[in-house]
Amino acid sequence: MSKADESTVTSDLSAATEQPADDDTILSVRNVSKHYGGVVALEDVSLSIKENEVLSIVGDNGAGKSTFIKLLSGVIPATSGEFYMRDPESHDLEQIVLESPAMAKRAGIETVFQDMSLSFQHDVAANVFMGREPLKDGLSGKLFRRLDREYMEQRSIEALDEIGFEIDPNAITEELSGGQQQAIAVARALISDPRVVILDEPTAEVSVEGSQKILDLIEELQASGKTVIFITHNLQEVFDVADRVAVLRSGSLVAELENDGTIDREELVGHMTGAIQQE
Amino acid sequence: MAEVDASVSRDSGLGITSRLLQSREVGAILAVLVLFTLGSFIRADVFLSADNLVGIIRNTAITAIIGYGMTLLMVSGEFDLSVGSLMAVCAALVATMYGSGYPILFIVLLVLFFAAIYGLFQGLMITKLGLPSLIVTIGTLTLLRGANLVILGGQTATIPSDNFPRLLFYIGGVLDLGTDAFLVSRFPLQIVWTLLFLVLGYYILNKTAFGYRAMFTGGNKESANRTGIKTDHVKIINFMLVALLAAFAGMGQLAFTQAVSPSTGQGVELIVIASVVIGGTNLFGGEGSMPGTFLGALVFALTQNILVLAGLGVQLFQVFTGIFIIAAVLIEVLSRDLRLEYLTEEYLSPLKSLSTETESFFEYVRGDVQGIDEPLIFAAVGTVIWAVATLILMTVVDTILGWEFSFVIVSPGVSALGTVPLIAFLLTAGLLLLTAIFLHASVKALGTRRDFDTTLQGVIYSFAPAVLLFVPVLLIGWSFVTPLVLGSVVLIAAPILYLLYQSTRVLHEFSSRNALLAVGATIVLWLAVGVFTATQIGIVG
Amino acid sequence: MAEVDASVSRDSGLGITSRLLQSREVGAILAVLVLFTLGSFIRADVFLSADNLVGIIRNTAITAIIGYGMTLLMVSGEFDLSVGSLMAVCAALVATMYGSGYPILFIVLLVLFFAAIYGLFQGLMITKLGLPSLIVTIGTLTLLRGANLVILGGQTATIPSDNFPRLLFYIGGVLDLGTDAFLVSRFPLQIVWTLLFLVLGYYILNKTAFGYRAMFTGGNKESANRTGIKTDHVKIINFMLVALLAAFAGMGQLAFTQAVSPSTGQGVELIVIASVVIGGTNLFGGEGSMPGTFLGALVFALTQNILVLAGLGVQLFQVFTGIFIIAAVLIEVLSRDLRLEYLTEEYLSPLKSLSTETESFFEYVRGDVQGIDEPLIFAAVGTVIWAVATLILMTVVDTILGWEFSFVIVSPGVSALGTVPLIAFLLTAGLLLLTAIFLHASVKALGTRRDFDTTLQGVIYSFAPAVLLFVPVLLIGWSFVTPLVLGSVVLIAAPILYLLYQSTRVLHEFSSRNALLAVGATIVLWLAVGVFTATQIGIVG
Amino acid sequence: GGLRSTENTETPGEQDDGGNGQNGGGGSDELPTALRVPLVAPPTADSMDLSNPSNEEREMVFVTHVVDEFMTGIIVGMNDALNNVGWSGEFIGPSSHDPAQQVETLNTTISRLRNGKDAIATSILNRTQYTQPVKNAINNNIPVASFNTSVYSGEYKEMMDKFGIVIPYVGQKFVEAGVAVGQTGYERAKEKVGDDTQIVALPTTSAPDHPALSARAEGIRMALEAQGDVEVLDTLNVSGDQAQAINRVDTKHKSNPDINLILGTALQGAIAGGRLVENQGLKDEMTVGGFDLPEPTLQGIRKGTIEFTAGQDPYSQGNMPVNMMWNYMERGIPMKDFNTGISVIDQSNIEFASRRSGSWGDLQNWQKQNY
Ligand SMILES: Nc1ncnc2c1ncn2[C@@H]1O[C@H](COP(=O)(O)OP(=O)(O)OP(=O)(O)O)[C@@H](O)[C@H]1O
Ligand SMILES: Nc1ncnc2c1ncn2[C@@H]1O[C@H](COP(=O)(O)OP(=O)(O)OP(=O)(O)O)[C@@H](O)[C@H]1O
Ligand SMILES: [Mg+2]
Ligand SMILES: [Mg+2]
Repeated sequence: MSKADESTVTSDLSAATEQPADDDTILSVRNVSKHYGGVVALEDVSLSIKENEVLSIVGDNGAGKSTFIKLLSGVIPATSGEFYMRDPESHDLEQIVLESPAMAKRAGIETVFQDMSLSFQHDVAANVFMGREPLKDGLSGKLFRRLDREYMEQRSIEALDEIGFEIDPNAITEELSGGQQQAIAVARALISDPRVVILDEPTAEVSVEGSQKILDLIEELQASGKTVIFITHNLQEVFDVADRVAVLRSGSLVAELENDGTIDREELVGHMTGAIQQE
Repeated sequence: MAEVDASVSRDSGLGITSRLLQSREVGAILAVLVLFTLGSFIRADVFLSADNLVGIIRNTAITAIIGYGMTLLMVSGEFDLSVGSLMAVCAALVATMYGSGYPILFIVLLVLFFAAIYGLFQGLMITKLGLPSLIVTIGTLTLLRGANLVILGGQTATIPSDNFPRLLFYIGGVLDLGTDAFLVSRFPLQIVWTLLFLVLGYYILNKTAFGYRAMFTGGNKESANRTGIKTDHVKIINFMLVALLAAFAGMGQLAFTQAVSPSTGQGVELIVIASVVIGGTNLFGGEGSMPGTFLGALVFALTQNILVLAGLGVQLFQVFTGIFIIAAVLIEVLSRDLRLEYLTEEYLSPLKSLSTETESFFEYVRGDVQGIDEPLIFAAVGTVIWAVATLILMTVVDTILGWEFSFVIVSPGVSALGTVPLIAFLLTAGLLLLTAIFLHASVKALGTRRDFDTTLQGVIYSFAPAVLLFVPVLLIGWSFVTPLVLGSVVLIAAPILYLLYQSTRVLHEFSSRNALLAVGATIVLWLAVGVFTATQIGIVG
Repeated sequence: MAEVDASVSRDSGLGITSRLLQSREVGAILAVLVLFTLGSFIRADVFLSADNLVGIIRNTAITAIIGYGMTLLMVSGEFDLSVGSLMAVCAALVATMYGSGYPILFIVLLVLFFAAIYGLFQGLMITKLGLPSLIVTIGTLTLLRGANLVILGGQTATIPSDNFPRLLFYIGGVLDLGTDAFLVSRFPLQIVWTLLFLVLGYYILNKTAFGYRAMFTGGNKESANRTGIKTDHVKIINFMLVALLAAFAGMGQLAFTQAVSPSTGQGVELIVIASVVIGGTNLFGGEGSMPGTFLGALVFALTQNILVLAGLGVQLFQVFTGIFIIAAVLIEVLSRDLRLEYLTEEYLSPLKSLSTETESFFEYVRGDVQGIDEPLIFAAVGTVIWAVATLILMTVVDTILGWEFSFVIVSPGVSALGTVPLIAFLLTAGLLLLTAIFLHASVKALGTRRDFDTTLQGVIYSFAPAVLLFVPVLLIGWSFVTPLVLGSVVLIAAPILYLLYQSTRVLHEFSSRNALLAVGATIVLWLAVGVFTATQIGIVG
Repeated sequence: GGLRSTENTETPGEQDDGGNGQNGGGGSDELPTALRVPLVAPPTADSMDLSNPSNEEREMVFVTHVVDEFMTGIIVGMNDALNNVGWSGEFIGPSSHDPAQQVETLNTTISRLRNGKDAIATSILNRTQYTQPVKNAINNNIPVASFNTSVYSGEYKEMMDKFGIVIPYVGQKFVEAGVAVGQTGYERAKEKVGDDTQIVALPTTSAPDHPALSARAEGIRMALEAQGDVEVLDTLNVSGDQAQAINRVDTKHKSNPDINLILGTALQGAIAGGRLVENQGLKDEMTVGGFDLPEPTLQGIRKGTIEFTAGQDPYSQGNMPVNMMWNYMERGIPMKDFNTGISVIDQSNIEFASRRSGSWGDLQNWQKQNY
């Protein structure tokens, strides 16, 4: 599973801005902080995500994982800090603004949120295409373009099938089981062929078998050239699929570990809980 | 229930009937059917005449046209109470400006522009500042009502028929088809617009990305935002649409009536919202139906027509409008899950066990019945039965024997359809509530460990014989002598008291003595109320 | 945000001022303060007289007493539009029954019992059948309004002063203190009840388990249910409470006015709901404040009083009531997060960059400004500035030089406080919207890849010089000669056009030529509108 | 009878006097009564120097129970009079019929006005609510006149007991006005259909909760029922919405095609009746009449679709109180009742009538700019 050769622990990352981005960096986060009123959810986090890697972010409850994800997906604006992304054409790292979900999407970042963010009273096909409804020519050519409902249904069957689920596209989301709902959220993220896929605890609601499907899916995504950021509380899953692990504690990035088979579970937990302090 | 393509049922393999029964509009369809039957029953010749039907459809115009906009707005999770005032202001602007000689095209464009700006403004205040739309639009409703007064200078403004502008005619005039040429002699053009906007509205809501986004906005704003939908924009556009439609409706109404007064459009907002909800649109957003809204508007138009045909006096008119609104919502909600089994499962079978094996029935209630939902269905069915019995017997006897019937506000005729259920439910509720309160006070004093719900369960099932209440009511209504009335009351009260005793014993796990005491105390309390009432009334009589 | 003890701020270690500023009622407190200042400013001698203040507080009685019940009901997630009609029906019942000779105690008990049954009924329909309370109560509102008509026979019923029942006096009579004995000569007892119910309501909402359960019910019904709270019961009890309070308020009003007419209580429901929301209760349930509701009612009573004192004409009265409602909600919402930094951060600093380094400012906008929220704040602040400037200059010149000012509906006086902002915002919105539409059409034709929002950003910032609009408005208002007016308009328009050119070039990444073309097309379109309007108006003139 | 009681169910006919105390108090065997007016010195008596009369600037406020369309004529009359005598003033009241709110406004206004200098006019809808504010005004040396509605009109003794002065009333009596319209309607209908045809009359109201309209409807009914050959249908609620009214009158006529007399108590009913006549070509069979002179009614009369309407002189209801108040405060002449009566407007006098009162609104706007 492990692809990297070296095991390095970078404990102090505050200098990240100065160091030139590696050639294989796709997304670079520099000195990002997020405060909710007086609550400091993230403090001065810098992190580079490499092209085509699977990066796992771990941390205790309330460490700031979901907050980090929300920043990357444009749901909430950062209090301070910058984001850089590699331009697919010029191959340069260019600064991007992530202040709305639309911006993140434009940049090719898609997210499966912890709460799934589905519209539960609507059906599966509608949820899969939410915010990206396909159109076809309407009453008078381009003028009254209308929804391509057939395409939506057919494509959502396919998309769900690709991740190993069979769900009626006309079923109401509310009436599905937790796992099925999670599958819809994943299918929605994949439908637009993003460059970076972020999954916030995608296995929390699904069965053992379902979890394995999602882990397989992550590998498939990687195989197809995508970059994956993956959050979970299940350390075994981390060891199984991650190339690298970033550890958040109380809003700070405390460790970055290469998953080359040498990560010690105790050590990782130590970083998470603070038993291992930064030098 | 909550499909995205809201008006198409999920399983398209079903027959037309079951598809209809599963659709969002089933309640409105049922209500329209009921009213249609009622209308034909009251005065078929007039009601079913082509002219009258055309008139009814025209009468939906305002409600429906504004309603389409309101449907979209409510689907996206907001609403607007100012539409009635806005429509009046727009009509007033057109009438006064036309009166001062401005060209009609200019006026109409200006008024539509004004409406758009107004909608934009309201939308901005509500989305960007986060003000609650209910309150903001209570404010704008009042403001615009005042503006209407200012514009009209307190007077009725008219569009003179000898200088009637062509454009206004197209917006809401009445086409003269020449008598006898067609089934109808005069055709109001508002009907065309009502149907045109229906098709357009349906298309927008169900067939475009915008419609879907409105649904998502109302369904789960947060999620919609996260997928990049600009929910604020969706809402603002809908505020603008509803304002534009209200302006258009106002101009149409002006064209039809050729007059606009300070009170034009008053109360329209409530009728529009009621129609939209009766048509199956979710009050809290996310789902809606354009055909449903049209049907909802039709419910109101039919109500008006039928009430006039029924020849109700001026004072009952409003009472019945209210009853019809409630009935329509009832039909709309019940049609979703009313099952005939209620009659057998929740009424007949408890009734049977109650009469054949009282004690074990109450033991079953103590053990297996949770809360008061089941007992309430039992009570409701019982009340419906005695109301219907009263209604039928009263009408039949009135028609055949000609005995005059009069009980409180009930007298035979169409109005009885509303008054009898009203009285029946109020009477039953009063009896049950007071008895339950008295009995609970008694068992509490005697040291029960059960709660009020348990007492209520017992009381409701014990009042099963109250289904015979139609007997004394009819006797009173026909002015039979008092002993006869009292006799019938006693005949009903006796088994109730026995059942109360049994239920108290079993449900509260009381000894026979305590149960007797509790029921006795209840009777004493009732007697006290009775004596008090009697003396008080006696003072007058 | 959603604290349980809703009216106590979270951090109790703060000083009194910051505690006040964080409390749920801060909006209502501010609104009351503003109105109080306004009243003292208009006619201090009358406004601040003890009799007048007592009158104002009395005038809160109906709204506040019903409002307390509505607060509880809204906290538990429902509301009731029928309170106005119910209060009228109860008053009508008392007046007519008393007129027929029934003893007053009996009548009052009967009416309260009726109200309880009514509330029970409404509650059952809404909770057990799942009907939406908005629509059901639109129905009952209509029904009861009709019932009131029936009870009163279309006439006004009175309680004769020579046979005024003692009990009714206690409920809402006016105590005669004898002249000069106290500061006030007559003391309405409704005030006592208003305050008593306030304390009681506060206790129930904030200090009892029932209050907490009501909050949970409204906060998250599903979760509340799962923890064993009988949410249906909570709601039903609240429906009964609000009905009882409405009945009580109706009797109080009857006692005070000694008369009840068919239109008594019309529109009360909207005022009550608006007061409750202005007082900080969440429209969607879960949180509320009793003192806030009282303050909300006070806002309305003050509004009425001040409008009468200001001597506004009858037609503007309603316009201003509307404006006051909106202003009160605005204050209530803005008080939560209005910061003075808006002025510097969102207005002054953009303005500075805009004037000193136009191009790089627009580059910053292109790169860093998302959506139109920031530009909207910029536009709003600018509009407020020119509205205030107009208001001050107009008033000062009117007072000192006596020049008469008249612009559309604006003339000096108290009413200008409402009309100037209204006109300012409408004018700005119209200018911005039309320009944005024209410009976007032009850039679209020239092939931009950016969306409407971008155009709007550019237009809004380009209209920064519009803050000087008060100059032409004042010139027009003082009837200066046309050339002077036009000159000032051109002076404002020229920099706007330059900024439009720059913003188009930068934001849409256009060549200079294309940017010029786009702005030119916009000018042409504006000219077309201008010429069209001018000819149309010319037809009249 | 059997078990059914055969008790007489008929109750002795209750005479409803309209509840407004609008009884003229006229039994025929009473002695003729004079219009008694006490001479009470005005608050201005001390400063009054009649040998060298000065005109002080005063304020006179009109407080009404509702501001509806009808009031516009009153406002116009008030403005003219105020301008003539050189006083300022305003007209104020709730937007929907609301005596409680009116009393509130009355109280505030009385405390706002200058004692001994200013004056007030109000409508008085019942005997109880208004007593306190009116007494209060009089005690504070603010003289009171009443207009449009007053329950005290003609009750000399009662007013002297309560207020020590007569509150003059300028206005009409609603029931009586209804009777006049009912009689006129009957006569006009008979002219149209001939003596042999039975009259089927439909009274309408647009606001059943408006006591003045209820009283008019009552009067109409009384007048028609007094005729032998009239079938009076239940009063139809046409609602305040004009389109609704057109529909309802149309439907009613369809279900009862014998109707040949439609009488409205406010504008909606008459307009709807006129519309019916126009659409169905009923000019020769149907008589439509109503109250007041709103533009659509005048248009109907011009076209011949509406037969007549009853003017009740709103102008004087605003004008006279000011003039009488001036007479009182500047010259010490006591104020007295002024009946604004009723004038029938039909095709014979429509031109002048509409030139005169067809556009109170325009006149009001003119006044706003010029006074
Ligand atoms: N909307 C908010 N307002 C205020 N504080 C917030 C908000 N959202 C999160 N926080 C705070 O920010 C911190 C980080 O929260 P976050 O949801 O990112 O944690 P997490 O690492 O995802 O935890 P978990 O594993 O439990 O999901 C927490 O202390 C939380 O209380
Ligand atoms: N409210 C509902 N209406 C209709 N069907 C429902 C509803 N809730 C659940 N279902 C259906 O019932 C089945 C079981 O759902 P349930 O949520 O109990 O599964 P589960 O075992 O909890 O699964 P998971 O592990 O994915 O949470 C599913 O097929 C689901 O579609
Ligand atoms: Mg999380
Ligand atoms: Mg599950």
